[in-house]
Parts: sequence; C-alpha cells; structure tokens
Amino acid sequence: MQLEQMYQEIILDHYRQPHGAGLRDPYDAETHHINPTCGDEVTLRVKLDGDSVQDVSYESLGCSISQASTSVLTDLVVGKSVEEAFRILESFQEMAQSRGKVPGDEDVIGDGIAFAGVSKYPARVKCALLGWMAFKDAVVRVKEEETS
Amino acid sequence: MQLEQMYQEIILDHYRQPHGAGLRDPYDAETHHINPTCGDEVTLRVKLDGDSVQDVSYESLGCSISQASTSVLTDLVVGKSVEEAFRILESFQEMAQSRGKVPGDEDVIGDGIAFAGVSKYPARVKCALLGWMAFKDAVVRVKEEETS
Amino acid sequence: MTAVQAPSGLDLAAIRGDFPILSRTVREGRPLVYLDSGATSQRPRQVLDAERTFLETHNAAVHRGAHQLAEEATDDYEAARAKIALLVGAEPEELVFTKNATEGINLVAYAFSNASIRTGLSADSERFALGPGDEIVVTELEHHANLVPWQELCRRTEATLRWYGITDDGRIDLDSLELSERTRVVAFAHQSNVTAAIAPVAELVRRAREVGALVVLDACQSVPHMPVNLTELGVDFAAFSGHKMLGPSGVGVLYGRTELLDAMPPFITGGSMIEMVRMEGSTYAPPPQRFEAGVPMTSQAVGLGAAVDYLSAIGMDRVFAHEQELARVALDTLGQVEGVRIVGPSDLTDRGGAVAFVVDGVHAHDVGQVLDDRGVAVRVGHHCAWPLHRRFGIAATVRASFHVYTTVEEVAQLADGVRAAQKFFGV
Amino acid sequence: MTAVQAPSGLDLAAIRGDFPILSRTVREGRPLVYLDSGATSQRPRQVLDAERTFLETHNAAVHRGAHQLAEEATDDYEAARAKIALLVGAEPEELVFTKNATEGINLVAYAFSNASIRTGLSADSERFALGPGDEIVVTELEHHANLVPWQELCRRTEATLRWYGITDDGRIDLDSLELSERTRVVAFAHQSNVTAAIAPVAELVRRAREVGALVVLDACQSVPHMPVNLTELGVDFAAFSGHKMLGPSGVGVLYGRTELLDAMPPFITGGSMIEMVRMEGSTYAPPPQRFEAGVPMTSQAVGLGAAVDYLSAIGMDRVFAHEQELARVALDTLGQVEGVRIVGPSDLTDRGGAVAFVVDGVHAHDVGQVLDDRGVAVRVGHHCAWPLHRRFGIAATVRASFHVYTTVEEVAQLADGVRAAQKFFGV
Ligand SMILES: Cc1ncc(COP(=O)(O)O)c(C=O)c1O
Ligand SMILES: Cc1ncc(COP(=O)(O)O)c(C=O)c1O
Repeated sequence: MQLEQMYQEIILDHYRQPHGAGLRDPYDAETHHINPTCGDEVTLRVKLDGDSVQDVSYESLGCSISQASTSVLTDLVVGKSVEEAFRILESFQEMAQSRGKVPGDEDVIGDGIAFAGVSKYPARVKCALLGWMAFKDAVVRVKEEETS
Repeated sequence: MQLEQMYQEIILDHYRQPHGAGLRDPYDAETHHINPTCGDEVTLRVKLDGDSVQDVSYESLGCSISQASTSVLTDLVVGKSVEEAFRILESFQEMAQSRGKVPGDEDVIGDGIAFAGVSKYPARVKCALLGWMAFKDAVVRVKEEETS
Repeated sequence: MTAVQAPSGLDLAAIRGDFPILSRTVREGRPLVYLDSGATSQRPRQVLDAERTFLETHNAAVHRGAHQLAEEATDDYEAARAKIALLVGAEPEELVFTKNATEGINLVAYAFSNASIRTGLSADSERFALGPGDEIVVTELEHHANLVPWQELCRRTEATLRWYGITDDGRIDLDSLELSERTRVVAFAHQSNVTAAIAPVAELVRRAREVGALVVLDACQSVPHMPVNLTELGVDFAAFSGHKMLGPSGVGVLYGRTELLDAMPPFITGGSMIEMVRMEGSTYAPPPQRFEAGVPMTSQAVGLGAAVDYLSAIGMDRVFAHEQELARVALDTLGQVEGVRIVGPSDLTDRGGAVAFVVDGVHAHDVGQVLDDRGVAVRVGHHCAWPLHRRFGIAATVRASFHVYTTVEEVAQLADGVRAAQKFFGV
Repeated sequence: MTAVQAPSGLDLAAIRGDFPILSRTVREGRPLVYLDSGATSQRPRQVLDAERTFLETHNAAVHRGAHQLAEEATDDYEAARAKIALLVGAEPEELVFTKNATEGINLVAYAFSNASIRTGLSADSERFALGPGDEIVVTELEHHANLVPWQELCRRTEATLRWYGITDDGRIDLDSLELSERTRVVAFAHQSNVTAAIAPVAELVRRAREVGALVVLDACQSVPHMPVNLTELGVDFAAFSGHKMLGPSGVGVLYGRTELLDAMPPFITGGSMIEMVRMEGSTYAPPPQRFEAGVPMTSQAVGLGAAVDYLSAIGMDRVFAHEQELARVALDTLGQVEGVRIVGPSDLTDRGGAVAFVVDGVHAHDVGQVLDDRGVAVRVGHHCAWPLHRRFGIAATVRASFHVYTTVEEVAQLADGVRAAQKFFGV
C-alpha cells in the first residue's frame, strides 16, 4: 500500500481537525483560488502586522490534501515575518513539485514534510499548493496596496 | 510501361493538334473552369441552334489530358442535340470516374474511349473532365437564361 | 483478470486480448482496471496495425499529389470517411474530419460568427448570420466543449445564450425553457458525460424545428457507445471524437447536412480548401474539403476507419447492451454502499454506461486516490461539466465509465474500493 | 536502391533502413523514389514505435485524470513539448500543440479578430485589436496557409492586406514594399515551399520592429530541414507541422512569445483550456493550455518528440548540408537538360533543398506522370502557392523535395525522367 505514504497520519490529523479554519476579521486582503481540474476552492484572508503575518484565516472546499496543507500552512506562517513565511513557502513548493526527489527540510517546513509523498502524484500537487498559492497571492496584494 | 496505356496515340494526336481550339463568336454562354489542384484552366464558349449544339470553342491552359479531352469533346458534341450531347457527356464521365472499371462505349463516346486508361489515375480524372464540365455548365446557363 | 463470457454475449476474453494496454499492471503490480473510457478509450491492435500499415506502405499527402502513393493515401483516407458515414447513417460528403469533437463544435460556432460579418460573402451564408436579440440555446449539463464555444459566439455576435436546466436525476429539464422565434441554435449532448442520461432528441428536434432553429448534437458519448443514425435523428450538425471510440487521438468528425455545409463560410483556411487563390481574394472548394485546410490527420482517419470496422463487427447494439449491463452492476453494487449518492438516473431507462457519484464525507479526489492505489482508474473532478456539478452543489464527482472491453468483475471492484476509502478516511 | 555514404557524411544505408516505406515498389515493380517530402515526409520506425509504445502502455487523457496512466500520459506529452522546445530554441510553455501549421497560423489570425471584438475582454488583448486602416503584410510567395487566413482576417476586421512582391529568382523582393505605422503584422515563410529561397528573417524582423508590427514566421519548410532558433531569430510567432519533420500527421506546433500568448484571447474553446466555467461566462487558463481545447493529439505529440530525437541525433546542420548537396545535384543535372527552367534561385546561397521547375512544351502534370511511371514521386501543380505561380506566368511546376533519407542517386533520376518525358511528348 502506497496509500499510507501519501496520506501520512499528520495529514489525516490536520484534515480531520484543521487549524485556523474559518474566515476572521480584521484582514488586509482576501483571495479566492480554484483548482480548475477539480473545482476545489479556497477563500483565504491575510492580516499582516507590519512585516509579520498576524493571521491567516480561510474557508475551503476540497480534498484531504488541500485542506490539510492549508491547515499546516497556518501553523507555519502565522507569527513569522513575511520574508520568513515566503522562505517556508518556497521550500514547501520546491518539495511539492519535486516528484518525490526533494524530501523537504523539517527545520523549515515542519509538518509540511508529511506532504513529500504527495509530490509523487503530479495530479495532487495542485491540491497541496492550493492554500499556499492563495496565501502568496494575498500577501502580494497587501504589499502592492501598501506601495501604491 | 503503363504510360502508353494512359497516353493512347489518339490522345497525343488530339493534344498536338487540338480540334476546334480558339474562342469564336457568336456564342450564347462562356464559362471558365479551373482545376484547383494544378491551376489548369479552360475558357469555353457554346453556341446553340435551337436544341442542337452549333459550336463549341475554347482556349485552354493545361496538360495533355485536359487539352486532348476538350478537343475530343468538340468532335463529339458539335452538331448533336443537347440531349444527345448530355448523354455522351454522362457516358464519358461514367467511364472517366470508374477507376478503370467501365471501358466506355465507343458507339457513344467515339475517340473518348481512349481516356479509359486515364480513369485509373484518380488525380488525372479531373484533367480529363475539365472541358466537359465547362461545357455542361455553359449549356445549363444558356438553358437557364432561355427559361428566365 | 478473469475475463468471462459477458451476459451481453460478448466474448470478453477475445476482446480484451485485442487491447495490449489492458494486460499491464499499475502502482505496485496491480492489474489495471481501466474505468475511464469516457475520457478516452483504449485502442485495439487492429487500429494500431491499420495505422502502421498505412504509414509503412501508403503514406503521402492526400488530395494533393498525382503519384501512386498519393493516390493510395487519398483512397484510404476517403474509404475511412465512407466507413464512418455508414456507421452514423450519413453520406460521406456530410462528414468533415476535425482534430476532435471540440474543433467540430467550434467550426459550427465560427461559421456562424464568420457569416455574421457579411462583407464579401455569398447570400447563401446569410442563414448563419447572427446579431443582437438572436438566441443560442444549450443545457446546463453540457460538457464545456458544447458550452464555451457558444458563450464565445454570443460574445462575438451579441447574441444571447439561454439554457435548459437539469432535473434532480441529471436529465435535461424540458419544462425549464421555452424556445422563441429568435432561437437560432439548439445545442445539446446526446448523452451526458457525467450522468449518462440520454437526451430526448426527437422532442428537442421537434421544438427546434418549430421555431426554425438548427440543432447541434454533441455525440461524443453516444456514437462510441450505441447505434446512432444521424439522418434519422434529424439533427443538423453532430460532433464526435475518434479517441473515445477505440480510434486514434487527433481525429474527430463533424457531421453537417449537405445543404448547410454548402452554405457555410469556412473556418480554418489554407491549403486544399480553396477553389481559386489570388492575392486580392480567394474562393473556396465545396464541402467537406472547404473545412479541411492543410495536410489532415491522414493515418488517424485510417485508424478511425479501422475502429469503426472493429465496433461494427461487434455490433453497436451489443456494445450498448454490454454497457447497460455494466451500468446495472455499478448502480447495484454502489447502491449497497451507505453514503454513496449517484449523480444521474438511478435506473437504466434512457441511460448509457457511465456512473458518477459522490461519497459522503470523502472527497472525490480522495476516493479516486484509494481506487488508483488498487489499480482502478476512474476520473475525479467536474469532468468538464462544471455547471452541472454546481447545479448539484458539489465540486467534484467520481466517474466510472466503460467500453466494450470492460468486465462485470472490474465494475464490481468499484464498490469495494469505495468501502476501502470510507474505511481509510474513517467515515 | 544502392544507398551509399553521402558526401554530407550521413550513413544513408542505415537511415533508409529506418524507413519501412522506402523499400516498397510502385507501379510495375519499380523501387519507390520518394521526392515529395516537402508535401509530407515519411516516418522512421523509431517514431512509429514511440507512438505504439505509448498507446500500448501509457495512453490516457492528459491533464485531466489523477490515476497512474493519466500521470504517465501527461508526462510523456509534456516531455515531447520540452524536446521540441529545445530543438527550436524556445521555452516549453511557448509552444502550443495544434493539428498542423495551418491551424497554428489560423490561431494567431483568429486571436486578432477575436481581440477586435472588445466586449468582455481584458485590456491585455487590446494590442491584438484591429480595425479599418490597420495593415497585415504578407508576401506573394506564401503558401495558401500563410495567405488565406490573413485575407479572411482582413475581411473580418476591415484591415488591409498588403504584400511584398517576388524577385525573378523567387525571393521576397524587399524593395517592393514599405511598411507603415499602421502595419500590425508581417507574416512570411522562412523558406518557400516552391523556390526554396530562405527569407532574410533578420532584415524583415528589423523592419517590422521599426514600425511596431508583430512577426509571424511560417516555419513549415525550415524547422524540418535546418537548425532554427526561434528566440534568436526574434520572431513573435512561428508555426510548423509534425508530418514534414519525420513525425506524425495530425500534430503541429505554434510558437508564441510568452508575453504575447499571455495576452491573447482564446481561439478554439472547450475542455481543459478553462480556469472557471459558469453558464453566464468563463475565464481561461494560462498558455499553452488556453490554446489546447479538448483531448489533444496525445500519441502524435509523443511521436513528434521521437522525430525530434531522431533528427537531433543526426544533427540539423548535417540535415541541412545533406539537402543542400541534393539541391546541388538536382540543379546541376536538371541544368543540363535543355528546356528545363528552374523556378527559384539557381545557386545554393540562402536556399534550401526543394527544386521546382518547368519543362518547355511539356505540362507539369505530364512530366509528373512520366516520373511516376518510373517510380519517381514528385509533386506537380501550384503546391498551394498559386499567386507565386501566377507571378511567373505559369499554371504548374514540378517540385522535387527531399529529406534526410533522400540519396544523390535518387535525385539524379529526375533529369533522366525529364528527358524521357521530353522524348515521350516529342519536344
Ligand atoms: C511553407 C508552408 N506553409 C504552410 C504549410 C501548411 O502545412 P500543413 O498543411 O501541415 O498545415 C506548408 C505545407 O503544406 C508549407 O510548405
Ligand atoms: C459530452 C462530451 N462532449 C465533448 C467532449 C469533448 O471531446 P474532445 O475532447 O475529444 O474534443 C467530451 C469529451 O471530452 C464529451 O464527453
């Protein structure tokens, strides 16, 4: 069974009890991302405090992988500086898109390494990244608004 | 050599000395037909006398087959009734499109049976029919004008 | 995989032997159970061989050359058209080769918008001209291929898109819309690629005729799976794809009544579709050539001809019977699993052989993953019918779909897989 | 057929052994001498095998499924795109799979006309909008595929078509036209499919840039026959076909600079090219997916990838050298036949390997027939370049065209055949 490699216990835990779920006020930007192949959706809000991520809240409709990865995301980035959060994001994304070649650095992406198995299933990589891309997009928007 | 079967002496004779060539006045209708695959052209005029074909005159630019077959056409239809001319045309066309299966009736199409070999070369059938289709078209136009 | 004599009377062992891919294994050595034929079917050796023989002995550009190879290639290409015509009850010159059904439907949509710009066109094409106030009618269950081209046509011509809704069991809801005198096109799927509901073609054609609208049939999921006679159905246009009917990818067919094809302006233009070309302007060949610009999908047409031979030898009525039997087994066995909801008709009346469903508490992607892990290939997602899914308030379904090589035993594995998924995700 | 070591250093015996069709005979047992590769090339075993292996082991709908077969099929399809990108010096995402080059050029032309109807479009697409007074520039030597789509675009948008004339030796006459500030597109063939003249791409790109026009390169006769780096050439779009480069029919490639593809509205719409679909309207995926609606020509893309491998293993510079050598032999031997006139450059400067000619007093069709009778397959007619022929006051030419499997001995048979034709027709 390769199934257990993909759906690690950590993933199933996050899926059953997602962290930080729900949409909260106040927020600086809200994004809505969709996976066009399966119709999964996430609405995600970001609240920054200067240069650090104060809150990430979200509502999502999707498979276990996308839900769990968004949950892990909130654990990893809330309280971090934007720079640090983006470093985590990059590291997570690199692993997720590596086709099983990059195991992921636990020091950087914590529970995120549980998704290393997902990276072997190209059709599921988008699921794993759905929330992360929505987060990236939201932060970029806040920054754009700040500078404009 | 299959070549001699296709280019019967009669064809080469008509090709070298086409009958009825040149555009003449008076005429009732003129048509211009083109073979879109090779660019060959024929301009053809028909003069009817009541219900009989008084003259067919033409100018053509094309291969030996198309030139010879237009020449044979004039021999066969000039002086005939329109009805008779169309019977000849149908018979010639049937043979030309038969892929070598219909040898052609010499009593009806005279020298036209020399083109039986051409019918085995589908790409050349259009050449053999170019003048004939222009003739048919021209007669149809005269008839249409008469009735309108 | 034990492949027994099917109740439908097909010799499945022999049939499966014709499909090399069916003997492979996936994941950790599991026999492949391919239940995704609605997306694309597999090809029998006979189709692969026909294409290869053509390429190794007759290949040349068709309708262009005068040498022997070109003659033979043209003959093979046109013979394929004639075979396909026979299968669907049409005349060969009513069939245009396209790259897929999607292109076929776009061809019709673009013919309308090209005709709507009247400069330089003959009066014949006027019947295709659209403008503000004109209506195009589709249904909410359409595949994107039979929806988006019409949306874009409406954008280009300022015509209005209207649609029939869907009933709770996934059929076109005939009561949900009245056509009007301004309805110019009624386009719908012969068989839904999600719910497998078969459309009431006669009734829809009658309604369209009543208001003088043209009927475009998306026959992607019917021609591969059941006997279809397009002339008897009385539709004006129909499109289907080779790759869903045991034939090659890269080839599809658009059917159009001669009188209509004759009057339509071209879509894709270029070589081999012209009558005369000058720098100042060009005139075009009669159909079907007018709609086949460029060097076509020659060997693919030949392969599709061989697929038609293969299907005809079995008999489309038996193909349909076999798939209905498979649908019955799928509906029966899935029906016994608690928490499974079928999206589509739950009995076999006017229904083809695909079965789409959701599993309460387990997302379709996750069900699909568990099935994949067991070697069972299904499709998960909206299957290019997003509005249909939205209508049922769901993002994604699991769809199992079949063809002539699918066995009852394979279908029975679906329910086992779903139970395994429920267990795995603890619901 | 003795196939010796070619002067260009190719091992022709080995190469010819890869092409099964070359060992067949035609007419009454004559060895096939295939000199019609400009129309369509033949395929080596390696390409046929690659397609077959794909179909027997990995075939599935790409970019749609989540099961193992779908993953593998998608990987193979995208790997093919990457290989082709490498061959032509582009990024994979700059390449769109089409059914042939004709579709590729039409895609660009329709992007312009679709952008010209501004309703519902983003501001990005504005740079493609055309209207009265705008100019599209082509040349008089274009293949119909790079002429008729632009005529039709002008019909749809009321833009004006203008063109460069041709010099007496069959090249684009750079002095015959001045671009203007209203020139929006300059479209031309990299290599003429009749005269084999290679266009001065750098100069034409420079002129187009000067007035802010986009450059569309018809690379149908260049990519299969010589090293081409599209990025270095600096063109905006380019189109070529698989079947002319030892690959399958039914697949072609459109190259577009990312920035442009990004901004273009879609052409053919349907499944797999969408971002979000609602009945009320849809949004579209980024390129190249945006332009690949429907189930694509999957195995054909894989086959084209294998053709690229095959050509790359030989080396495009050596392919070009070989064909130049063949052109030299053709020009030399035909030059010795009285009454033969070459249509195109008579030396090898900026010239590829096709040779078109007329024979005084014998129509091209008749020359072709005599050649065919001897087993020599050439093309006769206007080769979809009717205006070019009209420019030279001729209806039809004989064209001999080559590929990597063509031998010097084969080319030498041309002149013999022409002499036989002269004798037969008594000129
Ligand atoms: C120069 C040129 N352009 C365009 C084309 C059209 O290619 P296709 O028919 O493969 O679309 C051809 C070949 O037919 C060609 O030689
Ligand atoms: C009902 C229906 N319509 C249209 C299509 C589009 O077919 P293709 O992608 O082969 O063009 C499909 C399949 O994908 C389908 O199932």
